[in-house]
Amino acid sequence: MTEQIGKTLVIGGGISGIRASLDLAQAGYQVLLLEQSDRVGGLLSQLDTQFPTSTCGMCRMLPMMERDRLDQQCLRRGLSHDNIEICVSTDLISLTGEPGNFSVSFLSQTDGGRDDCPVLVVDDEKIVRDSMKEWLSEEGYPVQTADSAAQALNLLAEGSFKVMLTDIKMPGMDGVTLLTRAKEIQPDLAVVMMTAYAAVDTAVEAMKQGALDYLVKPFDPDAVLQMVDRIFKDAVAENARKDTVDAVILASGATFFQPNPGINPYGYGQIPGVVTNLEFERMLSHAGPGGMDLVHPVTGRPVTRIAWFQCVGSRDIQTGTPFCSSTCCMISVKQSLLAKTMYPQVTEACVFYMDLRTWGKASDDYARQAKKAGVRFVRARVHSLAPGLKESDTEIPVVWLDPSGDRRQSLFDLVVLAPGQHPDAFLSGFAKDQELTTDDWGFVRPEPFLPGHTSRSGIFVCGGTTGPKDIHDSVTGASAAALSAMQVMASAGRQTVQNPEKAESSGLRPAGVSLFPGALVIGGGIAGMAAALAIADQGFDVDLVEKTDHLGGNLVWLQTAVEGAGSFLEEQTAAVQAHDRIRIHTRTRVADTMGRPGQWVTRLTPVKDTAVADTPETTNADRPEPLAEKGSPSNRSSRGKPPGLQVRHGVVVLAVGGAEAAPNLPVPDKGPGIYTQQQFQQALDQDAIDTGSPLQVAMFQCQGSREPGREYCSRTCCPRSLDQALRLKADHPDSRVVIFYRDMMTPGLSEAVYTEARKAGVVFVPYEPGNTPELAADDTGCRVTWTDPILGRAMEMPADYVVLATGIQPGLSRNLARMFGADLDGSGFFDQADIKWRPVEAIDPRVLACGICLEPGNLALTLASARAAAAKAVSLLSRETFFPGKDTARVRSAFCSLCRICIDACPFNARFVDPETRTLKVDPLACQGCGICAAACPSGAAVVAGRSLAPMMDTIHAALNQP
Amino acid sequence: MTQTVMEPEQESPSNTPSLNADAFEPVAVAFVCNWCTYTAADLAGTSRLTYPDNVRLVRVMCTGMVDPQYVIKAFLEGADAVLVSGCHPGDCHYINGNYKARRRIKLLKQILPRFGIDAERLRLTWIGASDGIEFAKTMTRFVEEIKGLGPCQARLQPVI
Amino acid sequence: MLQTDIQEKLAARPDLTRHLAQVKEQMATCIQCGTCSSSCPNAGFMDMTPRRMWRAVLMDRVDMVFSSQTFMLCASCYVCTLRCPRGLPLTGAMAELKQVAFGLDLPRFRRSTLFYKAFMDNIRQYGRVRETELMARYFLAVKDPRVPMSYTGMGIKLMAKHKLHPHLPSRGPGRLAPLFDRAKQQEQ
Amino acid sequence: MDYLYYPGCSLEGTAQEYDISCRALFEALGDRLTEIPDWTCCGATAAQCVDQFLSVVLPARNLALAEKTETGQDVLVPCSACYLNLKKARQDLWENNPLRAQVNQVLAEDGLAVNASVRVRHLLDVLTRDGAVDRVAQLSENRMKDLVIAPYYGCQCLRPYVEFDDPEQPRSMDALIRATGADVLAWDMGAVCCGASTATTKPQVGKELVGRILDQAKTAHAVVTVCPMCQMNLERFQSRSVPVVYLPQFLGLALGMPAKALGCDMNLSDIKPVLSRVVP
Repeated sequence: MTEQIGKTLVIGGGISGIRASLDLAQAGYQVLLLEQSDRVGGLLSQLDTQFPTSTCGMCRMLPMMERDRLDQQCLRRGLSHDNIEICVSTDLISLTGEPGNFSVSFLSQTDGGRDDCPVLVVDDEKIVRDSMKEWLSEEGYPVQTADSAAQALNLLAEGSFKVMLTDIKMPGMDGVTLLTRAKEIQPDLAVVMMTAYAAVDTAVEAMKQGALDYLVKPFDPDAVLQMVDRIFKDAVAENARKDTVDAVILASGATFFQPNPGINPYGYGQIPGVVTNLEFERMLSHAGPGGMDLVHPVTGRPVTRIAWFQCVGSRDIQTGTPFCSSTCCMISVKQSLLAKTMYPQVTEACVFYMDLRTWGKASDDYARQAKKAGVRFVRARVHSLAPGLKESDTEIPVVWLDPSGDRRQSLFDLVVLAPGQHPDAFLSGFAKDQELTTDDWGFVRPEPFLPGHTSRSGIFVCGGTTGPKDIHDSVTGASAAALSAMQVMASAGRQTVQNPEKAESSGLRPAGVSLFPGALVIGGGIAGMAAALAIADQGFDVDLVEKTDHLGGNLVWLQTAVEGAGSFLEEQTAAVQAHDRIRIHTRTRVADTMGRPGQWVTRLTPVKDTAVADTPETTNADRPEPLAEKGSPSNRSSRGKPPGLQVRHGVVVLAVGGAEAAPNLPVPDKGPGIYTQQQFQQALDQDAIDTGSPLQVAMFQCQGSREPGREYCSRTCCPRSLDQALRLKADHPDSRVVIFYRDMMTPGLSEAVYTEARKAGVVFVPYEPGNTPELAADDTGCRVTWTDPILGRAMEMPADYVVLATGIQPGLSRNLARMFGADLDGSGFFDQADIKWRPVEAIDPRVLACGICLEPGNLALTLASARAAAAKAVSLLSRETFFPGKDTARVRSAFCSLCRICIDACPFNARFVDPETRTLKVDPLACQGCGICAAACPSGAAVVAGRSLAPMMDTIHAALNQP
Repeated sequence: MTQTVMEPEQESPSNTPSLNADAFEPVAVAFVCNWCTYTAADLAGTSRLTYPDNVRLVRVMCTGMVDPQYVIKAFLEGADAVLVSGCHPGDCHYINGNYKARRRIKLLKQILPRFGIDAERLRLTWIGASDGIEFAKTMTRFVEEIKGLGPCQARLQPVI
Repeated sequence: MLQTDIQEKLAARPDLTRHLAQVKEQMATCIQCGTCSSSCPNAGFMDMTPRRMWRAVLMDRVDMVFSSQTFMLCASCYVCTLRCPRGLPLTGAMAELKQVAFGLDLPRFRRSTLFYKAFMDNIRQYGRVRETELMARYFLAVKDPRVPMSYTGMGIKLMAKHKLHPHLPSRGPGRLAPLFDRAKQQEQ
Repeated sequence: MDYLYYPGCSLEGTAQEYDISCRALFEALGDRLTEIPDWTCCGATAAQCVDQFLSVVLPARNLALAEKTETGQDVLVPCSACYLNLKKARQDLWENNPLRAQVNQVLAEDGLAVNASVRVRHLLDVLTRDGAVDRVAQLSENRMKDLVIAPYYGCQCLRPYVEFDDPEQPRSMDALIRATGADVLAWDMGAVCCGASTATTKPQVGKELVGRILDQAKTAHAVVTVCPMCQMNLERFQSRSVPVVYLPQFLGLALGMPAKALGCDMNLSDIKPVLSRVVP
């Protein structure tokens, strides 16, 4: 069976499921995508816009190569790809097996749901009949009851049942006799005996006579349901479709917290005008209720004052949610910004929050935009809501406490709750059935250092199944999971669909093109190594370039700080070094590159001075360096044969990493006991902490971050500070550790560490920019003075150690990025094609990036982006030949005047002047067939099949002359 | 109300444009981008929203591919107005095609009066994929406004 | 009350210091969100909000804690406990602060201390509360004629409704004394 | 059903009419209340402010007495403060074995032992969940149809132990009140604190809190309570004249019992407007 095409089951058709499916499909594997609801798109089909673009952009997920295999349409209209079989409204029935050989059975909800599984309950006791009927009906089973065996036989004669639950001891005919008689009428009837006594003997006897099982009274409703569900599943399993797959990706997502059952302090469902953020999203949408207008859901009057409440079913022990849901802050920032900018009628947009979690690369700046637009952010938790005064029914009074302790009140028309993400019933059931390790809250716990891997080999996870996730992390994680599935399929010897069997009807189609079969990975940190290994493991050559003399990057200093990271680093380094497909080039830099994208010839030159090599390359960013003329091959550095080694590669992965930013403190920057976070980590690791008198440590978060100059949150510093604080508290219990913070950025499950630190006695002091605690340092040591916002008192502490969390500075130079047609974003990170939908790619999908030159993140995120980038690389490299889309642009050279207007017009850098023929050419893999070149070309030389002048003119003519 | 979307590949039916003197029913061409406005039009259709059928939709992959010649052609073929509608700024599937369209339409609006065509007869809008309602409203409003402008004389002029 | 006075008194009582440390530990995961304070029906009467008081406990500002009446004004309505997103036992901790405060025998809490002491003596003596006797002993102890006066109207009303019985059958002196003594023993 | 009955000290003193009406109501409903023999004070608010351990021992003694009856009956407590003390002790002793052992060493002094097996239930819990609603409906003949009633729950029967009702927006009394033919006032003060024992030492607190509550009750004919402390505060700090009656008094009247048998002459507030509206 070596010729078998690899196939992966993807469970869940949300964003993660779609991303993973597309990656696999693009790599040439087959995908079976199961989705319980009636459409793919998941939550995102309800969100019109995302931050930080305030637009949609979901279609950018679609593959850019071999576009003929899929429908070129908005994902809201549906998804279709030759290699993906999509089954919506479908339930997973069973899944068994091992990597390379999983058996899956699944059933369309239209082919017999529970309503096709009628149940007959036979008992002489009314209360038993009634309660069983109630429990089972609630779950969707049609239930009939009989109070005697005789009546049961009548009912059985009239209609067919799938299940009969019968009491054993009944007046008249007993249950065992009924069993025999019923089986005569309907041999395939599943019969379960019920007995008031633990009369196991009788029940076992009954089982010999054909009963399936028995239940002992009094019943636990769950036990009854489980029993009937089992029978139902076995019964429908016969109708179910069966398939065999090599790997499984679980992308079933999470569910939103429901604010109304149980304690409902915000009166959701009771107070008019209290809505969830998802409902508000529909109100904002022109396609939602109210259409173009933002109106109150009950009164229909225009809404002018809106409040957002954060942490509803998040960070709340009372709702069993000790974790943060990661995404709700940004959803509210987006909604408030949109409401304020789209509707001038909105005079008050106010977000009530505890910590505004604008973690990551683009969020904080987006929140500042919202502030500028007039959104009010109030650090307060509103405890509850009561309906408005009777006279003005729809005004909701919101009461909160400002930091000084004053009670404030405002009236709002609308209160938008931001409910958290919780594991759903499907996830719990699946995890239990498949014996996946879960965390305390029911999310699947990924294996350390293997993002997306579960405790079961061959079953991978992505998206909300491993904890609350935003789109960006979900999409990255989905690609990483796709890589894992590809690895399983490759090691099972599976093939990919190579040549589309479609006959070439039009001779216009360009011939197939191939990439150079190899990858260049720049940067030998953990991101680069992980990407290199993953690509090489799939059988492709990798050149790994590292400017220093060793591999490991930042993980070298971090290895003792992250449990298990030391041996992980060692293993990875050894694996990279031993891999026969990886060529390691240490003390090497990338000098320049030639050739076209996908057929790069890149020159590597040795780094002479290690001291220079250790400084980040960012310093080059501002230095002008002659750039290759756009559209022509890169310049050669000198005449004759250039020095260095030339490598040919079809993809490039930028993994140059970054470093801790230098502190910029208004006080003496080198005072006694002032450390950066990294320096302090090293001191901790070397046990170099002075343990004289009770230790006093002050940690400053956001030093130079989240403010002009470095507008992003580095996402790693808060968790690192917590880790260091906990370690100090563990090693020196009498120490005093104070963390000065703006917003503790502990999204998702890392919230638990924050709680742990508070428990351990770490003191947290919030401050606002402009009101930073003062640090004074002299020879005797440091003193920190501040005003505690809650106590309202001036406070002071001597500090033996002051630790500055300065954040991450990316180490990517603009020159290097531009060498491959990519660029830097406003903060100096790799400029992603789309931060949400194409997070590890440049606009040219052959240029990839991962690790902290892509975006700030911890080890797990770095590994996820590395594996995501590797997935993209592998899926490109595994195609021997690409057959460009039939809509690829062509050049009628006879008309072309080489004016190059089209080169500038093409958004994908697909057009260039071939230096040898001096003619204009199109890179068929980059071209997306948009037709912009054709519109731009003044001489009619640029043509796109079906989108050129003549057919368009015909179309216009036809449009105006239709009947 | 059903709308025929013209695909470039489609066979062209020949018929005369309706020009009725007493009850002026304008004819317009809307170049809609495949990713956003076309989806919105589709959504409007499936949501059973009504809008006047005076507007003939021509689906293009991107508003950035709308050659000025298409617009002129439409006017010459008898369109009383032309609408170009694409993705919201920042949302273009082809990154910046809609910005290119914006620049082009601005220029065209300056040129059109020289052809005797009121610049008001050329419009550019952004209608996102989920904006079915906005699509229908825009179309309705658009047609109303053309009615106010009266028939376009461009076609009647023999030479340009 | 000066900070040093409270601190001195506390230093002399390691048991109360320990008790206070336990309260602090219970409160450790407080995130100062203010839910307790905006929920509290009595917050308006307090000299500092419960949030500020808990912050003072966490920051070891015993001076602020015990120069405040805040915890004395807790009516044990449990709304804060119900709503606290950290699930902290706030109402219970309020009571514990009262215990520490009474233990410290601070002059500012003298009236409440005397009232509760009279109450406990009453139970110790009779097993059940004898309201008339309780009030009499309390008034005697506070030695302030204005206090009994403020309750006179109430007393007359109750008397009129035959609710005050100056001669309830006594259940014998020292009804629960052995239990109290044994409990005291057990605690030490 | 039969219950063990813990009246608590208030019901022997200032809240005698609560005790009288409770006993009378249950008799009329056909339930039997057996007073726990030799019960003593639960510690009230005082014990927990003075001595943590004693605040467990005092209620534990009463639980031990209840268990000693070996009836297996639930303990019915009309006073919310006593209810909470007993309930809390029961929960703590149930969960904390070392504490139970310690407490038992003390109780041995009285020849008692507690194992925390007995269920402690508030009067309102018993009335709403043990079928009283149907019986009241059968017996009341809509006698209260001319009344609008504001149900006032107070705090400690609802919080912190969420047993039988929503602790923020309680509704359990609604069905009982409607069963008498009366209308329920829609208000949001039913679970708002009256100041409880704080009002004893800080009267200005009680005055303001009660004022807020009664202001919202102005359209009702009476406020119905289930706690002697609430009743005392609501009656004592009245600025306007609002009749305040105990729930068992109200239900007793609905069943046609004579006012005197329900202690209706003992209320501090003027409840004649209620009595006069009962359909004879």
